[in-house]
Amino acid sequence: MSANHLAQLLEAALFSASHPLTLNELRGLEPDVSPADVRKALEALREHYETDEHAFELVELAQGYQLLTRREHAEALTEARIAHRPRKLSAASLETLAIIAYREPVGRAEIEEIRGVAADGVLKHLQDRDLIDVAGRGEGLGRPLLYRTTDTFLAMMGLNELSELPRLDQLAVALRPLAEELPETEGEGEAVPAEEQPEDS
Amino acid sequence: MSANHLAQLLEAALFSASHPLTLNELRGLEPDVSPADVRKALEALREHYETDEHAFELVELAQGYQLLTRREHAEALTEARIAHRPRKLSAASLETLAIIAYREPVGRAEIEEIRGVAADGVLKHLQDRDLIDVAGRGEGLGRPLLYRTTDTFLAMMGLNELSELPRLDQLAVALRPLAEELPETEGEGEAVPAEEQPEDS
Amino acid sequence: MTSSDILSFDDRPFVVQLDAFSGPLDLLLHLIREQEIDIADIPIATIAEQFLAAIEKLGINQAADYLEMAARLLRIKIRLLLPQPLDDDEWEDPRAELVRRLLEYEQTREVADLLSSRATARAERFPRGWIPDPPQPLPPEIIIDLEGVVGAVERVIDAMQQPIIHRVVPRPLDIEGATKRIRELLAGRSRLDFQEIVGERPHVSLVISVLIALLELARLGEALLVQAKPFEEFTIVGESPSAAA
Repeated sequence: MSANHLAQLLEAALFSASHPLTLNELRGLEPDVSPADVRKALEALREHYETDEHAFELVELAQGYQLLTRREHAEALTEARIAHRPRKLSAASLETLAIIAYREPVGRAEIEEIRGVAADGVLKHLQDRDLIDVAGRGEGLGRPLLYRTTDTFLAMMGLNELSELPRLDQLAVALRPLAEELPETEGEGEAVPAEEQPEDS
Repeated sequence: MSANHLAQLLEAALFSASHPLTLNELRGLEPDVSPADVRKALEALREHYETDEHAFELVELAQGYQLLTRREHAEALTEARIAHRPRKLSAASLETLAIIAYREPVGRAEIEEIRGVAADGVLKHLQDRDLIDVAGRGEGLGRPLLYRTTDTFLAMMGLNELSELPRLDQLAVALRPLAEELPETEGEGEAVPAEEQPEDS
Repeated sequence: MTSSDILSFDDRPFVVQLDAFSGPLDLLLHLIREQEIDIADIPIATIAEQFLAAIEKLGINQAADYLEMAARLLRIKIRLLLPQPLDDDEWEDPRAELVRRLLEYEQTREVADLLSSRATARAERFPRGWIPDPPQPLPPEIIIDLEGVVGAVERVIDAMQQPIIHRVVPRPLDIEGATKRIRELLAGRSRLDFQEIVGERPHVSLVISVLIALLELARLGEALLVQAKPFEEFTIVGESPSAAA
C-alpha cells in the first residue's frame, strides 16, 4: 500500500464499517476531497489487494463499497467454523439452558429460584441466540412467560430430542442437589419451589 | 503478501472474525499445520501490514489474534460516524471489574465489602455484557457464586492475559499488611457488636 | 453544620453530584482528599458531620449503603469519645478498620482508573465491522445404534393397529402418446369431448397424460379448451383458422 493517506483512511473505514459505504460516506472522512479522488484511491486499493493476493477484495455493490473475503476461502472458513464460531456460552447461560431443558416449559421465577440470580439478561441473550423461545404463558400471577429450548439448542448439543439428555438422577452434578441447597441461601430461602417433579422426559 | 497459502487462509479467517481467534482455532484452517507454522505465518502477516502501511494491524488479545484498525484513524472514523467507540463503563462497573480481576474467583460479599455498596445489579450487568462469568461456588454459607473475568474482558482492555496488569504492590496505593500499618488493630473489639463480619480475604 | 457549609471548605468551591460517587467509600475518600487529610489520622467528628451533610445535600440519604456508612462513622466517633484505658496495649484505634477499608478502596479505584484508560485506548481500535451472517447451522450429528433403531421400529409396529399394504404398479405417464392421439383425433374432426380421448374407465395415469398433453397443445395454439361451467365436461376445439370461429 502506498503512503497515500486517503487510501489508508478508506481502508480503515471499509474495514470497520458495519455496512457498505457509499461514495458520499467515504468522502466524509477527509474534508475537501473530490469524488474523483475517492474513486482513484479506491481503485488503487482494489488493485493492491489483487496484486498482493490478499484474502479479501474490494467489492462494489448496489449499496456501496465493501471489503469481503474472497469466495475461494469460504469453504476453509466454514469448515474451521471461524467465520461464525459460536461464542462459548457463559456458565450462567449454560445453567439456565440446563434448567429449561429439564423443566420446560418453565418460567423465569423458577429459574431464578434455582440459580439464585436474576435471569432476565440471560433469558434475553438465549432468546437472541435462538436457543430458547417462549412456549406460552403460565397460569400464575401476571401470567408469566414460559420458556422452552429450540431446535437450534438440540442441534448445538448434537441431540435429536430432549429425551436423549441423561436423566436427572443419572447426572453427577444434578440440578436437584442445587435446589436442595436453596433453603440455606440468604434471603430467598422461603421461596423454594414445592414441586420437585421427577421428570424423566 | 506472498503467495503463501497458509498466510492467505489466516488473513481470511482473521478478517472475517470480530473477536480474537486462538492459535488452535487458526490451526483448524489447514490440516497438519504446526503451531510454529501458524506463528510464523502470523508474524509474516503482521510485518506485511506494518511495511505496507495498512490501516489495520495484527494484535494479540485475550490469548488470541485479531485485526484492529490503528489508533491514528480513530478520530476520522468516529467523526465520519463510520465506527463507534463502545460505551464507557461506569465507575461501579470498573471498580467491580478491578476487584474481580485481582481476586478471582471472588464472591459477591467480598466485592460488596470492598466497595461498600450492594453489588448484585453491577454483577448482573457485567454478566450480561459477558465481562465476567461464574467460576463456581464458594465453600461458605449458602455456597456463594464466585466470579471471574472473561476473555471478552481481556479483549476489551486490550490485554493478552490478566498477568499483564500491574501487580498490586506496584500500584501507587500499595496496601501494606495491616499489621505494619497499624499495629494495634487486630480484633474489632466488643464495643461494636454485629457490625463487621471478620472477612478472611 | 448546615448544608451551606458543605459547599465550601476553606473557601474552596465544593460541588458534589449524586452520580459523581460510586458509593459511600467514594464520597468519604472525596471528603478526605478535598481537605488533604491524612488518611491514617482522620478527624472522625468533622468527617462524620460532613458526610451526613453531604448525603442530605445529595438527596441520597435514603440509600442504605450511605446510611450504613454514616452510622459506622458515628459509632467510631462515639468510641473515640469514650475514655481510653490506661493500658495502651489493650486499646485499639476505632478508626483502624475504616482506614484499612479506605486504603483498600483507594487501591481498587487506582486499578479501576487503570482499566478505564486501557479500555479507552483499546476503544480507539476497531475490529472488522461487518461480519457476514452465519450460514445455516450444521445439521446435528446423528448417532445411530442398532438397539435404538430396533426399539423404535418395534414401537412403531406396536402402534400400528392394522397393517396397510399398498401394491404399487408402475405405470409411467405417456404424454407423447397422448399428444399424438389427440392430434390424430383432431385431424379428423374439429370438436372432441375429453371422455372420447380417454375412453371408458381410464387409468389415472392416462387421464393425467391426456390432461398435460391438452394443456401443452393449448399452449402451442393447436387446441382450445372450452368449459361451459366449472366442474362440467370440457370440449376440445381444434384450433385451425377455420375452426376458431
